[in-house]
Amino acid sequence: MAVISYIEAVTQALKEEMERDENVFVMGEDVGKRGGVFQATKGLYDEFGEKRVIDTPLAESAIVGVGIGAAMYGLRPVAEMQFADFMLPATNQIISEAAKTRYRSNNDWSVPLTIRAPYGGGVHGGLYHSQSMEAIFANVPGLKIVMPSTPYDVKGLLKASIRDNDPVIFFEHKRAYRLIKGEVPDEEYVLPIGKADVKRDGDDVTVITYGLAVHFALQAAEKLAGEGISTQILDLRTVYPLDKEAIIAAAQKTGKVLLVTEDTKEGSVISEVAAIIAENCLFDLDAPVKRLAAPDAPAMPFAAPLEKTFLLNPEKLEQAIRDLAEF
Amino acid sequence: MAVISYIEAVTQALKEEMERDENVFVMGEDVGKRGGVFQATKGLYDEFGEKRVIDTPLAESAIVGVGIGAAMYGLRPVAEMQFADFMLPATNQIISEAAKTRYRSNNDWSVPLTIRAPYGGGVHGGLYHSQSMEAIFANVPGLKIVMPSTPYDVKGLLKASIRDNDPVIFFEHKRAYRLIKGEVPDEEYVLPIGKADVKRDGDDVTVITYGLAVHFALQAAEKLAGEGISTQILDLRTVYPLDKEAIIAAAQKTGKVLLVTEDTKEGSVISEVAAIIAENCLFDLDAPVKRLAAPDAPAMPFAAPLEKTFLLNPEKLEQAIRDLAEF
Amino acid sequence: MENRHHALGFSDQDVLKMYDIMLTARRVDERLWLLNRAGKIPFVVSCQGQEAAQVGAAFALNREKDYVAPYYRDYGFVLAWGMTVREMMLNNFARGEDPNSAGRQMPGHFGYKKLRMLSHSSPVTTQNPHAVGVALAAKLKGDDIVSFVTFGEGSANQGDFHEAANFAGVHKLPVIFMCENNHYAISVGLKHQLSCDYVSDRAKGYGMFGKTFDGNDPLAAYLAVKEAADRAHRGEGPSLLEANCYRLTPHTSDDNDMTYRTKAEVEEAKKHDGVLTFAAYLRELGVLTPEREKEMEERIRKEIDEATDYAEKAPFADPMTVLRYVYEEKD
Amino acid sequence: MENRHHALGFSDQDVLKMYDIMLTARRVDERLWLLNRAGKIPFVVSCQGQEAAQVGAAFALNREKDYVAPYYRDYGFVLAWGMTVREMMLNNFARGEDPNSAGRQMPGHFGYKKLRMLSHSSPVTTQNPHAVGVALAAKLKGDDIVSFVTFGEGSANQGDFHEAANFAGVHKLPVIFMCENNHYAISVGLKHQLSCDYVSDRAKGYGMFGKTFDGNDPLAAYLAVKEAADRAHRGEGPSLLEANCYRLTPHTSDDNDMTYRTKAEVEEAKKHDGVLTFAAYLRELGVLTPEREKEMEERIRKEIDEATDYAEKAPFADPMTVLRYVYEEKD
Ligand SMILES: Cc1ncc(C[n+]2csc(CCOP(=O)(O)OP(=O)(O)O)c2C)c(N)n1
Ligand SMILES: Cc1ncc(C[n+]2csc(CCOP(=O)(O)OP(=O)(O)O)c2C)c(N)n1
Ligand SMILES: [Mg+2]
Ligand SMILES: [Mg+2]
Repeated sequence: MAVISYIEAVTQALKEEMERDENVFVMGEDVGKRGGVFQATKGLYDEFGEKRVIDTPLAESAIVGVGIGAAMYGLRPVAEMQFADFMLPATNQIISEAAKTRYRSNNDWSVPLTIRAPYGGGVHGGLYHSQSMEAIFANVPGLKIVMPSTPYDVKGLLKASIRDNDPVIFFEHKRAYRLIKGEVPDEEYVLPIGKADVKRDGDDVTVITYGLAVHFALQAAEKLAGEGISTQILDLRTVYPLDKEAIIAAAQKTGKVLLVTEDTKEGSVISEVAAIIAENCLFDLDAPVKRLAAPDAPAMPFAAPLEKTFLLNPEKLEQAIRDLAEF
Repeated sequence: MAVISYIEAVTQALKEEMERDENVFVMGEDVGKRGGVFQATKGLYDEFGEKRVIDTPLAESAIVGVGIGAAMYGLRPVAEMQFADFMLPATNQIISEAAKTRYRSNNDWSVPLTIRAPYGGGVHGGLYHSQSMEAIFANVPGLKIVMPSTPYDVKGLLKASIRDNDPVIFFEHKRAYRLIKGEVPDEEYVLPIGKADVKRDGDDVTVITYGLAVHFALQAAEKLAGEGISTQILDLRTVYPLDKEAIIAAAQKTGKVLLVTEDTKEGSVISEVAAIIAENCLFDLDAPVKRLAAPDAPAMPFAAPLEKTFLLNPEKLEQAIRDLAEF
Repeated sequence: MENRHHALGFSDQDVLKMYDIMLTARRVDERLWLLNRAGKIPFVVSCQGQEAAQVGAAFALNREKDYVAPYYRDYGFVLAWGMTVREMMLNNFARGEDPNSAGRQMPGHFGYKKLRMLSHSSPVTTQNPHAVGVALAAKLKGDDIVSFVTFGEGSANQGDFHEAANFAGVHKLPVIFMCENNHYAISVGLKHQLSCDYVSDRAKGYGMFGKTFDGNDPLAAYLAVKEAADRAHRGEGPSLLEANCYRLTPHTSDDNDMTYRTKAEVEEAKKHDGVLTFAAYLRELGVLTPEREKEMEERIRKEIDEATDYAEKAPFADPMTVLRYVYEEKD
Repeated sequence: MENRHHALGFSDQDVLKMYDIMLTARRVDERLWLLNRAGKIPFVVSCQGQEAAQVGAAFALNREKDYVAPYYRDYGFVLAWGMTVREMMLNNFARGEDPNSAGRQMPGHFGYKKLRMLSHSSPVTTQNPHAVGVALAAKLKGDDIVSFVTFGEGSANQGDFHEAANFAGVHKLPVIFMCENNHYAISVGLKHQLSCDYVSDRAKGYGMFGKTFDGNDPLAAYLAVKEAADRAHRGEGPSLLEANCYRLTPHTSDDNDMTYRTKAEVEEAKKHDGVLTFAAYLRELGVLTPEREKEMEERIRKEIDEATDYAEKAPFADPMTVLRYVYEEKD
């Protein structure tokens, strides 16, 4: 098993899928010669040429809309949104078109499109290069939203997304790109979309989260283990539609649940997790469900100390887990 | 007190605010001579002329974006989205711009813009003239989302929205336009944004909902009263940011809560209501929180029997309340 | 009168077929309004006034290979493209057998994979980038096809129009954008929609071929679309065409057009109605004889009667199907 | 050499002031890169290569009344508009005293109500409809002003560009759209962004006045913007102007431009750098003497030194302010 970074997992998945299936192609702003502003598509232009690694005009609605058309024709486009924050001009194409084409055509047409988008804070990106956008889309039947936390999950789930016959939004945490490294098998593998994953087993408190916060939770859990607090960590991986069974099982196991998101709190995807627990686990709970999230303010400021205040960190998780354990 | 329809309440509020403040103006598709496709702006063109009742090109992003500019100049635009379903091309202007201008300018600039949008099903509108769009926006700090159920609330809250110094999305239930009638005072009044309202008092089961479903709940409650089941009904009125205090109080009062939305279930605004209850009322509940919503499918079909299957109705609410009461 | 169709390489048989389809579209449309007024179908959206442009366009394309993304008024186009009158009636009655959406969508929201017809939705102009995507994909695969898309002049003011046109221009894709300018976007007339003289004035900004033609003349439509298609096949990229038409009916059965235009204006436009003027042309040349005309009208009426009857009796989809096809269903 | 500025009604003093601001913008920009490389500020976005167009444009507007929506490269413009070097440095150090956003936004995201400068965000082109809204509002109130907005040529491909331009055209609003065409949208060159020869080719599609000018020449910029402003005041509606410039630096401090263009290309462009060519013009005419030049450079350096010093020492906003100004705060 090789140890690679989160962004290398993205690049490898793209490369391998393009080698495997000539119908897969990549399009977006600066994905060509430049290899993407984060270098996620690095090397693809050289290997596959400008026909399959397409620099588009600066127009997100067209990137998604053209991707939809190409997907209806039978290809498997992977459209990059340069930053998740900038996918909003494409909202109509995503929600009205990509998500509804199969349904509205009574299964006649389908849209096997993958939309990749770097999201998340902690990179001095200011208000518009730091946001979590999943909640905007996590109420749209017909879409799948994948948000992996490790290189292993990135690679296996991006491949699954590309092979999926329905539109998938694949959010990549941009702070994790180079920060997070991990093992991936040498042989090819694909992971199932829609399945959460227990990243750590434990008996006292359950943390349910996704993305970079999974790593914060792992660090906090490690620390708390020394204090005798045993933490279970469920990584949602797919935030829409949610893996209800796994959520219910994880909540029931410890009876104390901390839900964590980097997004602002009200209306976030962990609200739905809380609702599922409230509907299904009332008599299994030993403490009220707790949510840890960003403040309900538009987005994190650019100035470093303000950004820091806005962001999650392992200490905030540690404290919240401890509080629950002591409840 | 006069009895007027839901849509008349819209028209009256617009007219009175335009008479009161010359900075208020109306813009949108077909709002002029045609008086709007639903006739919500009927008569305004004749009274205020084409300068203050502006037919725009067919371009929602411009309607909102131009509205933002006019609001920054100091006016109070009321922008109509012809159907809520068609506000998606304006998502970027709503979320990135209107909602964030005050915050990003550190309180230097503000956007006193009202966006009106008819939403909701039951009018044979098919997939794209029937949707509930609030969940897409109900996670965006800086926005307020108002969804009134009665002519009284419509009038008082639309006036409040127009006078508000921040952007407000004002969703009007299009099936309620002519179906729902109610009393409004002859004298001028304004209602507070952000406050839920108890529409019926009761001790056994609490229903928390908004929009047309409030009326379904009232009908169901009336019927169940005959069976000795006493139902409390909380009308959220503002679905973002939510009135947490009122929600907690309503849940605590009966210990049995039914949450109802016409929207599809996963990721809807009632998920956030469930989360608030899960965080705050664990020890007050006598039954798990229940949610009643549309199926997790893209939107309601056009064909009458399929539309009916998709929609809520008083009978579905009645059954759900009874089940909870008997829990 | 000059014989214009022979000059274009059309036989008399060809133009009779063209007229036949235009007339069928018109008669279907008229029937839909009757059915609506009789309470049998809840909604009508009309093609009246745009048939000539639609049918002429279809004749200029390869109906075995090309991909099309017609919009909700394109009854004439989809008929010429292979949709049957029965299928149209099933669509308007929203029955389970409707091949476009099984009654899920409103009438006129076409989509038929068998015919390489993309699925259309209600938010306007979203189909434009789709058509560009089809062309991009075909280019990538080396398939020599044309991708054809239509939309109204009001819709030409949506951002998606611009983004799609520019994308097609940059990649020199074989796309034909045909704007059916019927002078109204619901109640809003040209003056409040557009500030240019012609929608096709926008072609230059996308480095593409642009042309406005008489939308009441199917031969003008044919000529323009043929020129655009030839350019596309030669690798000369996309075209922006504009059919100058007029919407003869209210916007839909929910509209009252007398709140924003006059009867006199509509009456004047009716004088130029392509169905009438093309018939006059064919009569003048002796191509459309009274006997042929009678045969045609009777055959069409019979076809519409039967289709209506069939559709009215056909069942709705099972209500429980509302849960189906949200995602792919594996076996 | 011909004296072009007298012909335009400018005194020598005027053009020296113009040059002074261009040079200040350039020197500020250069300092920012040094500060970035020294690890003192995390991010730079540059105006280099666009100062001439920016400053020339500002001189053609009414700096007491007009409304402006400059984009992130407009250091030359905002300086000419009244923002101080100190304020710019506070902005780049993201300090609490920054009048643009108190450090909430990235540098170059301008906004200053006192100067009638709209608040700018990162998603490109959203400012275009805002500028149109300002013009609409002014027209409604009967205020005789011009609304001026800038954006890159890549951004001219966003839907918002189109929708805003058409809206302004239909309502004949006093808006000036000035595209600063610097030949790149990050790594993507003109050929992959646009299929027209000039961005101003799009003007016709919005029924507006269009003109492309030499973006390295502040007098050409002045002339074009003046013409557009005069038209706007006369009620002749909006204009689409295009400044033909070149981006002399990488896109931002996060970019490596050598992955997509050559040093030779950049060196060639530097020969046409407006700061150098305008200086040469002024020297040739004897307006810019060696003494004046020395005085200018020294004064500017001192001003930048002091501003840097001030900004570096200034505090960040209190971290708890992240919760403030989400909504209006009523006392
Ligand atoms: C994005 C969007 N906004 C609004 C509507 C409502 N609407 C339906 S048709 C129409 C007018 C369309 O005018 P045009 O494009 O000229 O086409 P026409 O109906 O005249 O053929 C409008 C405003 C819509 N369908 N989609
Ligand atoms: C909607 C949106 N998409 C993507 C980006 C990322 N981005 C920032 S600047 C830029 C290129 C802009 O090019 P251009 O408009 O030519 O302006 P320039 O930077 O060259 O002055 C891109 C793609 C963005 N800011 N907004
Ligand atoms: Mg039209
Ligand atoms: Mg550029």
